Amino acid sequence: MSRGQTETIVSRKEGHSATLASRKYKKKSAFLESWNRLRTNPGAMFGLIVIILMVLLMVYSFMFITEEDVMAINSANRFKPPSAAHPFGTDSMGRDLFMRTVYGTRYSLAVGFFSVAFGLVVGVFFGTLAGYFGGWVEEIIMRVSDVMASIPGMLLGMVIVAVLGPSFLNLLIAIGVSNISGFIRMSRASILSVKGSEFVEAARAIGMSEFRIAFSQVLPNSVSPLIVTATARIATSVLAAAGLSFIGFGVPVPLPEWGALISDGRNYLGRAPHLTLFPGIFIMLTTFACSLLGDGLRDALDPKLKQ
Amino acid sequence: MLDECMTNSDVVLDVQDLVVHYELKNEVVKAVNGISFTLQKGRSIGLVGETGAGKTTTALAIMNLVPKPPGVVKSGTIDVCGYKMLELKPKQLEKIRGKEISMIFQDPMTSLNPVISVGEQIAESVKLHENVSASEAYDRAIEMLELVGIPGERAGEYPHQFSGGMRQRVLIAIALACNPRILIADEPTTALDVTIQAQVLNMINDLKKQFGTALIMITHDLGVVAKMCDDVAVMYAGRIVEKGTLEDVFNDTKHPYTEGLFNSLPDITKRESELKPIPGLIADPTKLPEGCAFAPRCQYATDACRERPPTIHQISPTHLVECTAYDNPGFQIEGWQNHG
Amino acid sequence: MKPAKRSLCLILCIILSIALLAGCGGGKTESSPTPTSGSESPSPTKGISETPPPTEEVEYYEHLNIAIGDKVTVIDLFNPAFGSSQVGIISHAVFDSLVDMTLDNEIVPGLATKWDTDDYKTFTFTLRENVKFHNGEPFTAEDVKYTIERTKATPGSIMASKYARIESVEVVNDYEVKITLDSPNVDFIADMSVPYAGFANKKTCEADPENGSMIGTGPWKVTEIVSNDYVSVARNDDYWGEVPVTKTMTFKFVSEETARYIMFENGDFDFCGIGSVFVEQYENDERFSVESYVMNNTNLIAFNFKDPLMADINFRMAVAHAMNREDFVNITLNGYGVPAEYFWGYRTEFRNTNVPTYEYNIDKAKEYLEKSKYNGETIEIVAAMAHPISNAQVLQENLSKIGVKTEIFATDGPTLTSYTPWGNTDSQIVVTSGPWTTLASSVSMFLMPGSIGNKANYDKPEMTELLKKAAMTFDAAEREKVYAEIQEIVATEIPYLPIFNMELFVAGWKGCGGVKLYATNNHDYAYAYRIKQ
Amino acid sequence: MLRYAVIRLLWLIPILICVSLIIFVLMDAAPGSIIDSMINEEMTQEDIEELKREYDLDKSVFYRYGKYMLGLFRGNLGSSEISGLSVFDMYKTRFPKTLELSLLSLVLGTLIAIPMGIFAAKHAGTIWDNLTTAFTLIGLSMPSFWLGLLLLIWFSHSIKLFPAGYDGTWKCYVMPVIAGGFSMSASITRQTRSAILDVVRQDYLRTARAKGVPEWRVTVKHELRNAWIPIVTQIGMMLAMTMAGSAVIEAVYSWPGVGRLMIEAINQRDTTLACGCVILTATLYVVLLLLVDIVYAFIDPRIRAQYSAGRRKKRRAEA
Repeated sequence: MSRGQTETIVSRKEGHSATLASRKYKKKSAFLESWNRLRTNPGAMFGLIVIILMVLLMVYSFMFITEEDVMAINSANRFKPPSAAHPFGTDSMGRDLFMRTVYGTRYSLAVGFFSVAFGLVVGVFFGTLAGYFGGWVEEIIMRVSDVMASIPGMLLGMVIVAVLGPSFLNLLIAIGVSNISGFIRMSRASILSVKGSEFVEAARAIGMSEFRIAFSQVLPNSVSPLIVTATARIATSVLAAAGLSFIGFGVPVPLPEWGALISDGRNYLGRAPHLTLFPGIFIMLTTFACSLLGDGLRDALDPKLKQ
Repeated sequence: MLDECMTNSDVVLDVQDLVVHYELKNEVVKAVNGISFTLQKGRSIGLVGETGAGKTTTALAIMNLVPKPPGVVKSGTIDVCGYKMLELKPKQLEKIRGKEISMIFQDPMTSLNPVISVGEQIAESVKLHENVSASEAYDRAIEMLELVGIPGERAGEYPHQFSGGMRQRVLIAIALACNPRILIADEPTTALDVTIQAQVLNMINDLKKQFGTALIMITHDLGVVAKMCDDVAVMYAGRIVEKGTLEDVFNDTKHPYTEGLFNSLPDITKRESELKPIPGLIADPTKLPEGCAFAPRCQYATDACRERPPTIHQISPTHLVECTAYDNPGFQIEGWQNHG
Repeated sequence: MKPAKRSLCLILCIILSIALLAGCGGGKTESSPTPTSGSESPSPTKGISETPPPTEEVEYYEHLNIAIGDKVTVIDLFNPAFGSSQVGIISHAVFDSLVDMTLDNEIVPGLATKWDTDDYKTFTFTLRENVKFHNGEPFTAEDVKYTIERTKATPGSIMASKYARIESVEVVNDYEVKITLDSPNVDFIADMSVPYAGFANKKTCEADPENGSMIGTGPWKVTEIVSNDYVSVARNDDYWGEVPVTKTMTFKFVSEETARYIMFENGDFDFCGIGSVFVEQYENDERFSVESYVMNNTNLIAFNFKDPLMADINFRMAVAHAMNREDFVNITLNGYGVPAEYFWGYRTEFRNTNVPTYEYNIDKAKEYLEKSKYNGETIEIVAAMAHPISNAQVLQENLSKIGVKTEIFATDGPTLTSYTPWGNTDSQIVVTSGPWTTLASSVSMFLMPGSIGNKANYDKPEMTELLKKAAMTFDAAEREKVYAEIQEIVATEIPYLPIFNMELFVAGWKGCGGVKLYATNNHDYAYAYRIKQ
Repeated sequence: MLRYAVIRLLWLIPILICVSLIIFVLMDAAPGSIIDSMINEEMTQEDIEELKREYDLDKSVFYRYGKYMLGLFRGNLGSSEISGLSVFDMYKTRFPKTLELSLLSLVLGTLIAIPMGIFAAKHAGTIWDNLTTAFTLIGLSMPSFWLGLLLLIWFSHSIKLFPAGYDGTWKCYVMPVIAGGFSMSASITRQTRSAILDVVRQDYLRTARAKGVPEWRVTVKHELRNAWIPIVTQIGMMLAMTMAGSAVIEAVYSWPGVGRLMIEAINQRDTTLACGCVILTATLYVVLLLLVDIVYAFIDPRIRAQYSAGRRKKRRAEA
């Protein structure tokens, strides 16, 4: 064989081992690569910074603001406009609005996070079952999801809070339940699209149980749409919680949840607009940050979409 | 109004040192680095080369369809029947595309709009270029379908109801609906299996003869070139390394790369002979070497080849090669088993 | 600039612009008003209740829009839904009662010209003649009998509990009716003077059961009603009494308070109830005239005697001394209110002022707390509706000052009612309000065992005896002595701890008048007018 | 196609039964009942017992549910327990107002959203794209009631341009439509942008351009027609959601819509009214989603093929 060919054969073998090594290397970098792409996306970074800021505020409120500070009524300085002493001014009961808003971050973040987690876990479980097993299982789960979807989210929330009584936990459940049907539909759709692919046949060929395939093989592949939907749902959940509190079905009265703060301030709009202004901005910033982060994640995790 | 096409000289297409780069965020892809060739009325030329040699970019540049944000036409002129394609305004360009010059693409499965009926997609092209009524355009579309071997009554059906081969025929019908002077075929049969491939190629040939259409056949399959083309231009890393009539390039191969291409073809008559593939990988368009792009893989490469851009030698009036090795008159490549 | 940086700064500047825009656009923010100390007598502005000047000199608006404080679901004497807080306003306009009560609690003839009784058990009314219903039907004794009997047969209808004690209604002749009670009731005539003790026409109701009972005899007839939205009425030209000057009126409920004020300022409303926060704003504005009235029912807290700790007098004394009524008036009512020392209604008859009262004294409160059975557990305060919930929060703060930990269960009306039925043991402190009417007998529903209003589950046989005796003694002076004794007991045992009486405000454009503001919130807009300036 | 529609509508019956059961049981479990909102201090225990008998509250919830369902099967939604008005009439007077609001906000929202979405997609990556993205994100993250309040203060209080509540003139529609429509148009813009972005890289657009089709026609005829499916899904979902009447917008503008009717029903524990509203809204919801599916078929021949082919199991790409 001429010199040229042996070289090619040798080089091909090394090339092979090199690609093997690089593939291992590549696996680790898949996550790194998404993080890099996320890091370079200014919007997502802005979102991440705001969310971290909110979490810091929450931690600050856990450490420094006691229930007493937030509830202490002081009839002397009511309706004070924003000033150095009270950056956000004071409300109709003379309580400092800044402290209450910061204290309120825990409710909104908790609602955003836990209700989505609740909806995600329950929704994805049933969605995967429906998507994967099909047949009458799918028909039943989808119809139940239709039933839950057809009851307007706000009404479902109202009835649940009315039944269980106004408490923070019930608000979480109310919004969590209204999230479920969205996740069921989403996870079913992504399972359907992944189910047909070859690696599922391959997994079945090596004797893996249907159940394990569904949850260990098929589900991980639909992770990226899951994450994106979750972040988008966080935004809508925070808004829904604020909406429910606004019409009086949210957290029990004295707790300073942002929606409740706006609801308290709405009667004094002409007189003290700052009461509704600052909680509103906080809600907007949080949901804005979540959506931006959601977009950033979607672009980072799904290169096809990246321009 | 655009002036009528120059009918005196029979050159329908004249491309002079075309340079096209894709400027991405942190790198520049030099896809086409100075391409020049001409095409006479009714003749067909084959652009041959491995993937990534810049064949498709050249075709898109001729149609001025290079996607603007990343793609930039650095220099060069393209003259389609007298119209300066690169300088025309979009309005005028739209008049020429589909009328004077049209193009068919590689993957028939995605090249047809899935939600519009096949007949309508053909009629659309006719309606655009000839002021005929919608129904006349539709009749014309049915005619074209019959021409490409698809029963007319299927004009109302949708692309998902056709096989790959049938869709390619529809694409050809669309391209030739307005009887263009030039047809660019960008690897039309790569996605089809062999039997369908032969049918499609024969059909293109018949239609070419019937309408006198000039053809640019872009392919990496030398067999297709041998069957379809009068002239051949071998492309490597964005440049034409060898250009000439089919006879010149196939039987009097000059450029080592062309030789390598032929050597990596299995020869039915000599089964036991070893295949001689070209070592290494195709040149990276973002980091093109100084001298000849093929030097790193060329067995005859000399230092001269590596330092300065290759010189162009006119072997015969129709045969040209771009290779510094021919600076010394006695240079001969080993040649390859003659395919004939 | 690199594209990435450009989009980041773009997002930031958008956020800032929105915040700035919202900030500065938020309208004027004045300094908070200096809370005037709760003045004893109602504030002097006597705006909208002047009597209308003679018609020749001035020109009146033909149509008036009046903002009411709650929704009107239906106008039907026999429908429970009619009993919303605005029933008084609608009834003054659409219905007439046998007798009327003036602003200073005096009974004047209404549909009945004469009435007499000897044993407060059987009453004979002589009815006014040629009185016509809105659809022209004559008003006769038959209608009185029909209305009373049908109300008794419809549980939950507005007058059902008042007519429950009527044993029989006898039509003597077209214009005379005899009503016999099952037991003597000195306040029966006063009971019949409430505006919603109106009468429907028998023939009309049987002919059109759906809207029959919307036809009344009052100065205004209903032209249109959109449930829970608005009621339009037109003048009843052949009304037996004085005919109003205005031609048509619309009572509309706007749930969003801010929107209501804006519509009032934009002229969409001629009259509008004003929250205490905005009073100063309208009083200083010469375009409007504002009148106030003090609500008769006293806002108070009830201690549930079924709860061991609440039944401990020392604990109740501690709470009595820990309550700073100034805080409640300033915060819940923005300074416009009358701190209440007595459980009694503000202008309820037979008011006894020489009973023990409890001044705000933290040390005394702590003393009593030591003596009480309180050992640090958290006490539940339950309240429904805006003002009580605000009072609950102020109470929570006041009690925390003496070391009593409390938790607020804020909820809505129906839940509170179902949570605190007679004899319940779950509720502890209930923030609610006292008797509405100016009749002393209305106190019984707060102190009689088994009645709904008795949130304190107060059950002392001695008190029950006194209440029964009061209802039986015909002679006023005698009755006063009995009620005085009742007030004595309430003040010493403190089942109810009074907080304040609310001072409410109704504003009208300059040139508005003719409105009678009652302390029971049953205002009379029948003769409202507005002069074109 | 008809068979498919009929099956979907038949599914409506079990859904409605479940929905009414859920609402009925939940409302019954809620503290306080219908009579609690009627009780005033003057009533005695006997009055309350009588009221309980009157409203069958002494019997079990399933008895009442049974009676309610009997009425339902005879097509009568019953009457509101507290006011005796027929539920259907109350819904009939309230629904047009909600419908007007939701249709107006949706139509205006869509008219703004689709061009903007296309514009953003066509100029992806440029400053304009970022601007639209920021705009849509603000639209999605701004609580509609907060926006409603701010509009109320700016346009009604400071500059007396629009009336503060519902007064029948066209002017009173402006603010609620902006408050509701803003977030709707924001989400439709996002959906349009991502739908067009998916399509913009398809090969058949290159074929169209090679045919000499002008750019605007490429966008409208080829790109948009393929992007309709996700856009129509989003619009259908939006419309279905607003059928329930956006409770917050109606609360801020005292809009006599279905949303507020439901809040009142729940506050007064008026089970029949609440159930009636939910059933009517759910029916509308299911019918609307069915319409969206049928519209799919018109847009995309591939989906139409599944119906006409009468395949038993339908596989439409759920959004």
